[in-house]
Amino acid sequence: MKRESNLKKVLSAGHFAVTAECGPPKGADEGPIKKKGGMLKGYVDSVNVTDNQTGVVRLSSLAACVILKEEGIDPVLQMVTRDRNRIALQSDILGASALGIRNILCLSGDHQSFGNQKGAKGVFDIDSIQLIHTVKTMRDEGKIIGGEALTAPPQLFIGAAENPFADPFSYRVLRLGKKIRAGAEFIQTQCIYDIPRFKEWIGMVRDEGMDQKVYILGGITPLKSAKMAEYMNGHVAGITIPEGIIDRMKKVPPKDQREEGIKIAIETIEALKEMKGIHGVHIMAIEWEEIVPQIVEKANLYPRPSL
Amino acid sequence: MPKKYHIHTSSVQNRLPKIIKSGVIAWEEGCLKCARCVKKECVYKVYEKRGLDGESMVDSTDTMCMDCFRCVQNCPNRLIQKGINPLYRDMGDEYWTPDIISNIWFQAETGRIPVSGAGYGGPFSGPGFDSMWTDMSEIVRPTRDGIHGREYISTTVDIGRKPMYLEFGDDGSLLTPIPPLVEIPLPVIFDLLPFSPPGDNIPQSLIAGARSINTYVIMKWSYLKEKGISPLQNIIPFLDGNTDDIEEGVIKSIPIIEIPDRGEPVSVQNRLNEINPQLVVMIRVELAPGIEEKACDLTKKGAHTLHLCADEFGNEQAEKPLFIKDRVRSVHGTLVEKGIRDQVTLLASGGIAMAEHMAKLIICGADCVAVDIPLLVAMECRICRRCKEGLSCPAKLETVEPQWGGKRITNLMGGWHNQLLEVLGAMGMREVRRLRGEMGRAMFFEDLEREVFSNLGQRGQG
Amino acid sequence: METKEERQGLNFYFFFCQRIDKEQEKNRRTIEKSMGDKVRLFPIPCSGRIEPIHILRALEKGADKVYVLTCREGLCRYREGNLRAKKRVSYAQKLMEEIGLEKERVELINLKKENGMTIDTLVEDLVGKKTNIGSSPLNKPLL
Amino acid sequence: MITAERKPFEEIKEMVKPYSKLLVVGCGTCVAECAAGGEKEVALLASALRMEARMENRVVEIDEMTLDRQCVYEFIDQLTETVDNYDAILSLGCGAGVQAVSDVFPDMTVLPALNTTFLGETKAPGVWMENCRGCGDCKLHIFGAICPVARCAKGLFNGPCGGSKDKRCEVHPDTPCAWHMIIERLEKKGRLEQLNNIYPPVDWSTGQGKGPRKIEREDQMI
Amino acid sequence: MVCSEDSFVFPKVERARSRFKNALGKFKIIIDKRCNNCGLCIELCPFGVFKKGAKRPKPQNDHLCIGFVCRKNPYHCVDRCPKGAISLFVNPSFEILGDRRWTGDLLVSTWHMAETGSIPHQGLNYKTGDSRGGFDKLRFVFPEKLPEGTYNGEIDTAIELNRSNDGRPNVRIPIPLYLGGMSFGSVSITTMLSRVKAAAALGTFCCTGEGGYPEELIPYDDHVITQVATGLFGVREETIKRVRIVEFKYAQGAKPGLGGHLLGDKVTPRVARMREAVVGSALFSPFPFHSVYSVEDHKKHVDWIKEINPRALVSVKVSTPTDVDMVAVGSYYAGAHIVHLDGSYGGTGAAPDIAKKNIAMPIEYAIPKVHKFLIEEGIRDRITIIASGGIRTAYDMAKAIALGADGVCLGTADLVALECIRCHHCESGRGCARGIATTDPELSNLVELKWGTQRIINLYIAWREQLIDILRRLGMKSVTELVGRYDTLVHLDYVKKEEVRGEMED
Repeated sequence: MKRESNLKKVLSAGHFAVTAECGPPKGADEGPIKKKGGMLKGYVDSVNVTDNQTGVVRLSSLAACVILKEEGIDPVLQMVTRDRNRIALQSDILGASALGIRNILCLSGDHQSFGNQKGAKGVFDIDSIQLIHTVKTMRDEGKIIGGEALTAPPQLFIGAAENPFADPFSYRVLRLGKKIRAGAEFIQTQCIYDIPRFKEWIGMVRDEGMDQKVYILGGITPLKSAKMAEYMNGHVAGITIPEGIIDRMKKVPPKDQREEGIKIAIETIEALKEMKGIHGVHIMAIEWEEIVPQIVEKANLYPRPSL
Repeated sequence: MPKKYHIHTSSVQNRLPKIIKSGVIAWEEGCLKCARCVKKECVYKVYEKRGLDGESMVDSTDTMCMDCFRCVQNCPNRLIQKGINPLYRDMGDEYWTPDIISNIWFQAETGRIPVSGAGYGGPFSGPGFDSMWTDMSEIVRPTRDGIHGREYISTTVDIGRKPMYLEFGDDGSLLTPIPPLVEIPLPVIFDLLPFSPPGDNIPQSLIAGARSINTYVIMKWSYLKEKGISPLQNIIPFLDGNTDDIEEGVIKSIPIIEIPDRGEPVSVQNRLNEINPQLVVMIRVELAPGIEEKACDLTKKGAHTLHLCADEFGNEQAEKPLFIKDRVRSVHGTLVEKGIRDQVTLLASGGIAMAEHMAKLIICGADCVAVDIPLLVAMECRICRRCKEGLSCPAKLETVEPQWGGKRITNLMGGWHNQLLEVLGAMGMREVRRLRGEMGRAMFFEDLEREVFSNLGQRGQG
Repeated sequence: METKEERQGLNFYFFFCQRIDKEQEKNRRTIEKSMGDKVRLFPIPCSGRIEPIHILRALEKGADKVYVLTCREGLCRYREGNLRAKKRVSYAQKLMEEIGLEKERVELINLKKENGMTIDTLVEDLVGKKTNIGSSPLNKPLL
Repeated sequence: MITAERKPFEEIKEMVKPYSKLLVVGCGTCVAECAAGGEKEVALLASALRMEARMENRVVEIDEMTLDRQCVYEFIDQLTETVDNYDAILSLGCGAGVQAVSDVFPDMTVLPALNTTFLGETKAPGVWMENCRGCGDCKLHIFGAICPVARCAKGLFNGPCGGSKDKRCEVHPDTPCAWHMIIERLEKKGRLEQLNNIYPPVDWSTGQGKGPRKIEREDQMI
Repeated sequence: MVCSEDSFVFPKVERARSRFKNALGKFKIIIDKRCNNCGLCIELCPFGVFKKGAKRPKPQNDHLCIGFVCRKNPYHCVDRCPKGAISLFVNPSFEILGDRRWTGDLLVSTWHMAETGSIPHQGLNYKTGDSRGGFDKLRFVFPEKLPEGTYNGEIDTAIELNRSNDGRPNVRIPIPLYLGGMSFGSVSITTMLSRVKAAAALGTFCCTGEGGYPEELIPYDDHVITQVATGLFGVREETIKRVRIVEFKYAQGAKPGLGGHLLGDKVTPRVARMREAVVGSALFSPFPFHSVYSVEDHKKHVDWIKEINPRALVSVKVSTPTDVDMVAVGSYYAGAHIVHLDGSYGGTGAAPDIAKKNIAMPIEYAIPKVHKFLIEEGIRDRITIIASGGIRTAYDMAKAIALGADGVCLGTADLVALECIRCHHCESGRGCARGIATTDPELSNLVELKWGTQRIINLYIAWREQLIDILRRLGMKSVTELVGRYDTLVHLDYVKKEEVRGEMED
């Protein structure tokens, strides 16, 4: 059974891609995934499944991807290096490919101390860039770490995450280059609220010609409330929300804040569409997946191309 | 070869941690515990032996540091400093200075004379005994050879009345009655203590010390009687009560006794001598202005020995008291003038703290001295005089073992003996008897100052 | 709350910087006369010389309450001796709590006034102060 | 230097309860510097244990001793003469010290009073910081002498992770981000390109995971 | 003759910092963690107190700090530190330093002079101690205005040691001081060599003390005084022949009338060889000379030396008994060139405390007694008086000369230059903890020869500067003019400040 990644097809065809994120349940229950898949189907090009995000134990990403695939959705398997050593990681990569999963997003993962298993031993046998390179070597050269040959290589469209807002700012682009060189083909960025800073970053990316080498999907997280904005700004690693956005949310009465959040998201998408070097958006509506279709529609990204 | 008088000394451990001049203040915070830590390099191993005495809460760094400052100067983080040890600073008083106390401690512990390097560090001169210097001679008959021969220098003195001349009968028989005389090998006897914690251990220690060096200790008869102390070997009973309190048997058994200066002391003396003609009687006289007259009077009346007492600080009883050395000098001078000095023995006491005080007082005219407080200090007394106020003794003197105390006193006297020999040796003298009243062999501050400094600033002097 | 008499039944240990009272040797006597062995006074070259072990030893030896008296902050001859004393006292308190002794059994008094106070009045004031602590469990007879 | 912290008193108390004659043994080397197991800490712990026992109506005999080093036989040997007088030894050495003492006296009960924590540097008085994991394959020359293994929460070799904020680690906001420091330092030296290479997966076999490591030097043996 | 008098050039001062990490001074500086290492303090301080540090500057030379008076200066670091991180306070350990004779101030200022060769600037009293008598109560009175026609040229500090016109060589030393005897065995060879080398560099002399003439000294023969003392340890014909001055030691101020005693522990193989004795057995120098019971015997000794070494001058070192004046006259008639009076408050080696304090008179009394008596005898011009025993400062030296000495002899001051702290425990434990008066090799390695030499040179160069200043203010052109000038001195007990005409030195 040979199937290509839908996301790859959309991107390589030059379309402005739309992906969304989906968190698996904290239980052995396929229902919620199917439900979320159902909501997103048709509105996005692929759905990205988190791997025990923030170190909280959830249904495995690989299993959830298989369920989504059965629902006819092109899943993106997130894989973090926090929980498994290189043996388990490589084995899961092979398994995912065999199960027909065609996209992988390589991450190091949130530190275990943020989750509900604080006493867990962080594995971090290899890091995210090493993982990207491992997947690429397995796929393109048919070799695992150490050079042993595979009987059949995995087929995967390789993604990586990037935070344009993190410190040290000047190094971010260099690190992106490293990820590209390691084998990343698409990049999901951290949620974008600070458009000027993002522009600055993409400008640097363009200067390095990196936008020619990799597909970049801008991260979008619609804000539900001013409170959420404040919390994210203060407590979520790697996220900064400019004062202006927080103020804008605060000025709106609480019952209308969701609406305002959606508005901001759409405005952001509009801005991204105009930016050279941006190839799509990745919508991370945390536990608010039902809103994704509305955003996609309002941003005039519906319907999705069918290739 | 004459028999040597030798005080056998040996090191006698302190019971309590020593109290020294300064303590160490070493912060631990920031200490690097470096491999070549200045604390490990300490020549005196102060830090290696560090400990806290749970009883007195005295840190051993305050008992062993010798002030070399190497740790202060080499600690890379400058964490070590020095501070005055309050226990040291607060010892004694203006007269009985901490320096004197620790000097006595040293002698009592080791039996050696205090020796130090790097010259003298004290004041140019001072009141009291510090305003005179003893003499020496560049060229003298050898008084000693090495360290042993000097013990042939005699430190023996006699207590008692001496006849001015002897009369012989035609048949060559001695007509002059020979008055009683007691010989002591060191010109020191132990006096009544001005203060002391209660109990019998301290008196027992004094007795042990006196016996060991073959001198005498003066003790109140009332005490001796109450405790039934017997025999009275090396003890001089002081008749603090009535003369009748003492039994004839006792009077007959002892060589020497002291009586207070009350009423007609010489007649008391005579009464006692009726019972025991061989008994030396000392009359305890308080020093005061005009005492010269009394001394002459008593001597003329036939007193054997006058014990001239000053207070704890060497002062006589007066509004503007004269210091002991000056009053004794004057008493001696008056007796010499009257031509009766040699008839009587002068014993002086009060404020004698160091060996040099003994020598200087003898130069000023005493035949012999009596010590008191240094004997307590030998047993680790700090001269806080808390016992006087009924407070507990910080040195727990009441618990000393008499045997230990006796040895400490012996050590101290051994040190004094040796120092007396040093002084006599420097002058080329072979007998302490000859030092008595030798004021020409002393230099007095007032004389020298006047002679040398009073005419500075004037032209044409040189 | 116990009476003054009961308070005076307690054993007090005082460690104090010698700079507080230059006449400590003289002044302490008044209080020692009235309290006898119930109060024990230990002058130290600088309050920064106090170590947690001093405090523990004092408690082991039978102190019901240990006071550490330091000069006013900013007046330490060694500049930070009293600050260090403060930290050491609180470290000792931590240890005491671990053992199960009330940390109130040791108290640091940082004198507010200039130096030159008399130790007897200081001690008297502190002994007279109301406390909740009774006799130290370490002083109870072994069962 | 090896750092350690004293175990909670409660734990020590329970540990030593069965023994009535105890020798508390400190170590004058690493754990003395980090104020966990030197002479002073030995005295404090011994005093505390005595008092605690007294409060529970027990009488224990506790002696104190501090060795120059507790992980070397020659120093441990100082205990040989007296060790039989005790029911147990409470060691204030690091894990290595505790085991070394126990190896020398296999019949003696040796109890650990410290939690050995890490290899580190004395940052300031009272502050010790881990900066080495003893991985057995030092790569500090690549990373501007800042170890990503020990000092990055995720041990990234191709960092930074993107979670740091104000140069601080996302995991411990009071800890500087090691990767931030690496980049800054190399940038200052104009050697940032050193990081361009993708650092391949590390060979951890030089580190833990293969049982106790051992160094043998023929030339040093007698 | 090594020092050709007229062309003598004084050695250069070279900085010789304390050999310890933390030099001791009156003040202490701490930089706390507020410091941002801006380095302003390093730039500001003209005394070089601060040194660059990785985290923050190090106040490593806070012994050079001038203390609180600096507040008025524009470069006051404490006030100008932008972070307020610098604190200045009195060195708390300072109160433990020193004693009544050598106060903390005197020790620290002597160290300062030995380090820098210049007069201390830290507000230290470098002139007098706290003994409340003698030199410490004597003050110079300077004319308020120098008389007209005052000499304006180079002031001469040299003195002649042979004034007898007996045909023996003239020995001129460019400063009126030489260094007294400290025997090999009582001090380390490094200490001994430092002193001898410094003496050579300064064109003056250093005495061997009684303990032999180590061969390391041979290159400096022309600057060595060899000592003949009662034990005759290490005295040989060849050592007498080597030198320009031979000293007979009858007594020493610190232990007048007492013999010497070298503890068995200090009699190492080298010491034993030098003294022709047995290793480990205590050595006694008797008192007195067992061959001298009269002035005639004494003369025989002097003649004996003169016979063996026809070019040598003879010095007679005596202590200060009541009849010190007679002793001096006797020495002159016995043929001595120099009478060396050693007062009771000096001394470097170990001595019984009773002797140091009580036996014989302080040098302040002895000098004028001898000076006057020799004048009365009409022989003052034919003998040189050297005074020692408690001379601690350049001012003491000048006062001794004004009281009647020609020059002075020093010991303790040199040791203090080598950072002796006067703990007085020369004999305790392994010997001098600071490595000066010890034969323990580990301890004596604490002193380096080059450093030691320079420190002593620096100290006496600074003294000479002070002496020149005193002479200039008195309107004198040579130190020889100061001898016996009682009119330049007053004693605080006998003078009312308001009656003083001229300027009394503080």
